[in-house]
Amino acid sequence: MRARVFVTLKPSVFDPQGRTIADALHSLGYNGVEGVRQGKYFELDLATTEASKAKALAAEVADKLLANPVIESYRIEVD
Amino acid sequence: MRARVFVTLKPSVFDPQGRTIADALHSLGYNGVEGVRQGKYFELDLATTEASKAKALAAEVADKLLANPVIESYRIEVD
Amino acid sequence: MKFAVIVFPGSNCDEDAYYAATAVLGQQAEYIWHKDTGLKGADVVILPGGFAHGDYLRTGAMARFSPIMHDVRAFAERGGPVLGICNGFQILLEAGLLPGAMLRNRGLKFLCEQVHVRVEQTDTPFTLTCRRGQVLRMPIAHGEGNYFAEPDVIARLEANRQIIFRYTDAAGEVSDASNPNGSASAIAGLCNEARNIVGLMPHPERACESVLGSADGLCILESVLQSLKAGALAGA
Amino acid sequence: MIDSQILERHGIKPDEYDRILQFLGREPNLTELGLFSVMWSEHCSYKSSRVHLKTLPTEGPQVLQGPGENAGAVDIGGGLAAVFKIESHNHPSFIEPYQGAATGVGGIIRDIFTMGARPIALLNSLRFGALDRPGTPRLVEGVVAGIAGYGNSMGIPTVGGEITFDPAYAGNPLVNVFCLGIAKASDIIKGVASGVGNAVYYVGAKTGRDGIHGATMASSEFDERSAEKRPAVQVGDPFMEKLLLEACLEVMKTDALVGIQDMGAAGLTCSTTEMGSRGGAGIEIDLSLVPQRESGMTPYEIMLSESQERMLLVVKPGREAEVERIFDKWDLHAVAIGRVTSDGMLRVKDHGQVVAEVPAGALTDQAPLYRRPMTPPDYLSDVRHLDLDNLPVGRTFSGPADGLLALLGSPTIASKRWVYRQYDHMVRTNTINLPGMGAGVVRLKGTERALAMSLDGNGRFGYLNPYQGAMLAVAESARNVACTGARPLAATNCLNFGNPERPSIMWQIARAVEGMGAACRALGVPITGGNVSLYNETDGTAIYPTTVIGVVGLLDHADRVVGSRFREAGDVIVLLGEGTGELGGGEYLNLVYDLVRGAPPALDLARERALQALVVALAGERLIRSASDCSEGGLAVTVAECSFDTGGIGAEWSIEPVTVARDPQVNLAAMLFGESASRIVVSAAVDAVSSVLKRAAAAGVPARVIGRTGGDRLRIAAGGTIVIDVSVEEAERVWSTAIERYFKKKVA
Ligand SMILES: Nc1ncnc2c1ncn2[C@@H]1O[C@H](COP(=O)(O)OP(=O)(O)O)[C@@H](O)[C@H]1O
Ligand SMILES: [Mg+2]
Repeated sequence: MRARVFVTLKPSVFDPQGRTIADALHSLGYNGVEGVRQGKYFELDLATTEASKAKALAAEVADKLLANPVIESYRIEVD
Repeated sequence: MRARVFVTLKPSVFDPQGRTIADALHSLGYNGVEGVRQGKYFELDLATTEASKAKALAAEVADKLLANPVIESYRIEVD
Repeated sequence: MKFAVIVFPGSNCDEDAYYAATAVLGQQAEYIWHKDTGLKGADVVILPGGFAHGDYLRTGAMARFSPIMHDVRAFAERGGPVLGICNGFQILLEAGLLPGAMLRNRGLKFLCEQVHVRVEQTDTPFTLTCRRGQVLRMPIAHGEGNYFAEPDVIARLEANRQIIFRYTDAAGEVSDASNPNGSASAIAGLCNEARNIVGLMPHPERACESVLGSADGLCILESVLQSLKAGALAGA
Repeated sequence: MIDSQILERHGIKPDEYDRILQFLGREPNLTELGLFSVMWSEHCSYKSSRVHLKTLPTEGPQVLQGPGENAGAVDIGGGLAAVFKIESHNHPSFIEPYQGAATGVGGIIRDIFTMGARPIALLNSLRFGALDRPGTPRLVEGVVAGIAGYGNSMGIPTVGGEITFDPAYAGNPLVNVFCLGIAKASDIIKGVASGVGNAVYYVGAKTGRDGIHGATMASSEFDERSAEKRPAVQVGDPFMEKLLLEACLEVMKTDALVGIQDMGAAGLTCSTTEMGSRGGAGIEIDLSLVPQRESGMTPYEIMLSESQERMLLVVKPGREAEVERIFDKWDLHAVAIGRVTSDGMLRVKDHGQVVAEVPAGALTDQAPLYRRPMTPPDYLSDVRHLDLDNLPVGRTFSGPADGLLALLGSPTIASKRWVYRQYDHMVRTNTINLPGMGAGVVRLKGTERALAMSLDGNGRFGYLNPYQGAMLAVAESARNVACTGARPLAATNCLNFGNPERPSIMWQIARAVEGMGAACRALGVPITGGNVSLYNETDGTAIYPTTVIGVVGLLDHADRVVGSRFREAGDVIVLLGEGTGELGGGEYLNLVYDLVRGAPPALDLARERALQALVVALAGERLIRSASDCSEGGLAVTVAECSFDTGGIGAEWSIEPVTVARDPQVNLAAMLFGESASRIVVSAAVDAVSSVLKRAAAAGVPARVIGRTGGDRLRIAAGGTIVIDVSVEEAERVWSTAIERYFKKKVA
């Protein structure tokens, strides 16, 4: 089954990419876009068929490799 | 209101980052993870309060800038 | 001859291209700021290497919207020779002036080292004076030079002879080991169908003097002088 | 209400607080206490090291700017100045390797262009724990990627550096970064504020709650929520810095500036007070005008924020519009946040309300100064002893060849290509001596000249004898520069030590500074600046006292630059200087016996100076084809390395016997791998050899023909018999793959 992991910078951590993208959008006239934050998105194909197991495994993997706990936090969805 | 844009590499495109992560996970003994694909995740703060408008704006921005149609496709969520 | 060197915010090989055009080739050159309009009567346009807009989001993704790109596009449509080096190549891809896209190097790391590329075609303004099959030693310096295009696109590139440079070993043999970044079909550089727009990942401007380790890149810049002199480019 | 708890959290000692009360004649408010805590911190005030740093030689005809400014500067002829400095980012890099290293590079680059110089080269000096320990590769990967990510994007080539591995750095890796820039000597700009009424401008990134260090907790008293919103980690934005670099250099061309200073450590606080006190002026700013990234920031937070990529400028009257226009061109918005005053105060307002008012001098010049107690560490009496006749059982080798291969494969000695291929070392098309070829050398376009630069420092030597270790670091760095044919001009330094409040550590610092000063005097390379990083300890164990020296040298003729590798088969190999088989503190003892013992190599500074002058002369007269400093791993390793990256030019040579022990095997090891100082291996065309030897004799430098280049093997003879015979190919494979081995299948 598939788990989706969303990794985002912690709220107070500066996101230069997001800011630069927002600036670019403004110069293109998209002033309706007030702010942009960029994160990472992972799709994990997992052998297990149990949602709970999947979630646990995804979390373990996120802690180990996908997210940098010092500046990032993550969210997991499974279906 | 906030729109979330998920940008992923098309299935036909090799994903060096996802592949490297999968290999690393296997070498760490996580054989339950069969595959990893890495994408990008954007949170857009939008001036509008209408979901339909928000979705349309996010789509326009994704087409124009956030995703490169040659290699990427995207999905949008608003709340 | 007059070179226009486009300066995007974050370009950092602009001075190197300028130096190669002026000090090494003895030609005129002008820097052109990305917000300006008009190419100041240049005969050839160089999109230099660097990190336009920090390479944030995707390499070249934001630079393609710079006002100057209208003029570059128009110049190219009139048949003017345009060379995209490294980040300049990435910008040409994002702008749709060349087909395909760049992915992270397969090793995921930025790579700065000398590589060998084989000249596949000589009927472009930037390979005119090279020999077909000639092996050039030039440095690469990029983290995203892993060229990708769908198989049908690659097939069309082959059919139209648009693949201009391929990564090879010193002997000119293509092999997985001599492909530094995983590029499809070992593509290091290509041209558009009209053949006047060329993009490549290696840095010819860094290989114009033997004190820097190689002068093989000279033939690429000398080619454009030749082709302009020969008036080989209708309308340019 | 300031209580002892708050003082402790601000790292302010009771006597220091009394001092504050005297300066103010009243109790400080929390914001003011915050200003004192950062400005009187070790990092900003140098309160423990200053009395010692003052003893360093900082003058010479070539010195245009010594310590005290954002960077030092030396005259390199033709009206040009080389502006350079080193900075440490050890602690941040341990917390977050990528961002810590990246922002370290960003900081040192700002220090250089703040002076009006165009940065043209970067170096870095790195120390990590053993590479085979879990965690180390990931740390190395992050730090190297961070340095590359920032430097490459800036378009400044990283032309060299050093990286060594030792368990002593496991808990405290060292990340020292060096930047060099070029300016017209007449155009050097200083970080001064003067001219009452002149506008004070802020430009660059918006201010966020980044990196408000130890003080974080304290201030959370009055803002609980902001505390957990506050990351100690600063994220670098190389794109913003590239814009700042280009815009600042363009503004500086207009001479519209009185002074300019980057906001590094202690951000707005440090830049305003340093600029004020340097110019003997006061500064008044209003925080409501400071561009802010987050809402609801307190004056405390704004003043102490260490958000990156920010600059403070003082603009000449009437030139404001001009300056603003240039920044606008680069999509940067310079905003006036205050003005220069006459009363010498740092006055901070918020919407017109005074929130802090402190004499600028009290925060800078009058910061506490300590002569901390010093005593030699206890360990010294023990580690001093090295009995080569009673060595423990060590690693056994089937022969000396295996010993050589083992050394070539040890991470500290092995090829660093895996590292430097990630750095753009060619951008700007000036690099004429690439990483891995000894000191980095960049030509100066439009002149005949080139600059050579090298970072060096041996922690083990420093541990065994801080004084000697620092001297050896200066000697090695200058020697590396000289080997390219460049005349050493001046030096910068980074002192990486433990907790100075421990007398044994303070003693190491003092001895190291003495040794550094002695060597710099003798070799004619004054200190133009540097940086001090203290408290590099974990659980009471400190790192090796590590003095990293950066020497900059000048080549009059770029086209006469000499590399460290053999150039031609059939050349003659000459050893300049002589070895006495000193194994103390060396790689061999460490690798084979796991010993860090004995005395570091002896150093005769007069001989060292003569040796360096000689090799510079030989290069200048085109008498030598290669020159390589002999250090870690001794002569055998040095000569082997001369054969690498050459397409396999071998060497056949012989060593002089030495007797340091009863065991002939130990004596052989001492000959091959001893690390005696003041030695350079050069290669010369056959017809040049007699001239080389004549010059050496005239210079009073021992010189001896030891062999020939050629063939595809490394053949070493001792006393007439071949003791080592391996193919260059095999040796080079071991040497070139040793480090990358640890990074296979790792995530970037
Ligand atoms: N070890 C040292 N030897 C000589 N000068 C030093 C040393 N450490 C720091 N300095 C000088 O003290 C001044 C302040 O250093 P630093 O706080 O690192 O400046 P900045 O904060 O601008 O980087 C600089 O001029 C620097 O050169
Ligand atoms: Mg500074």
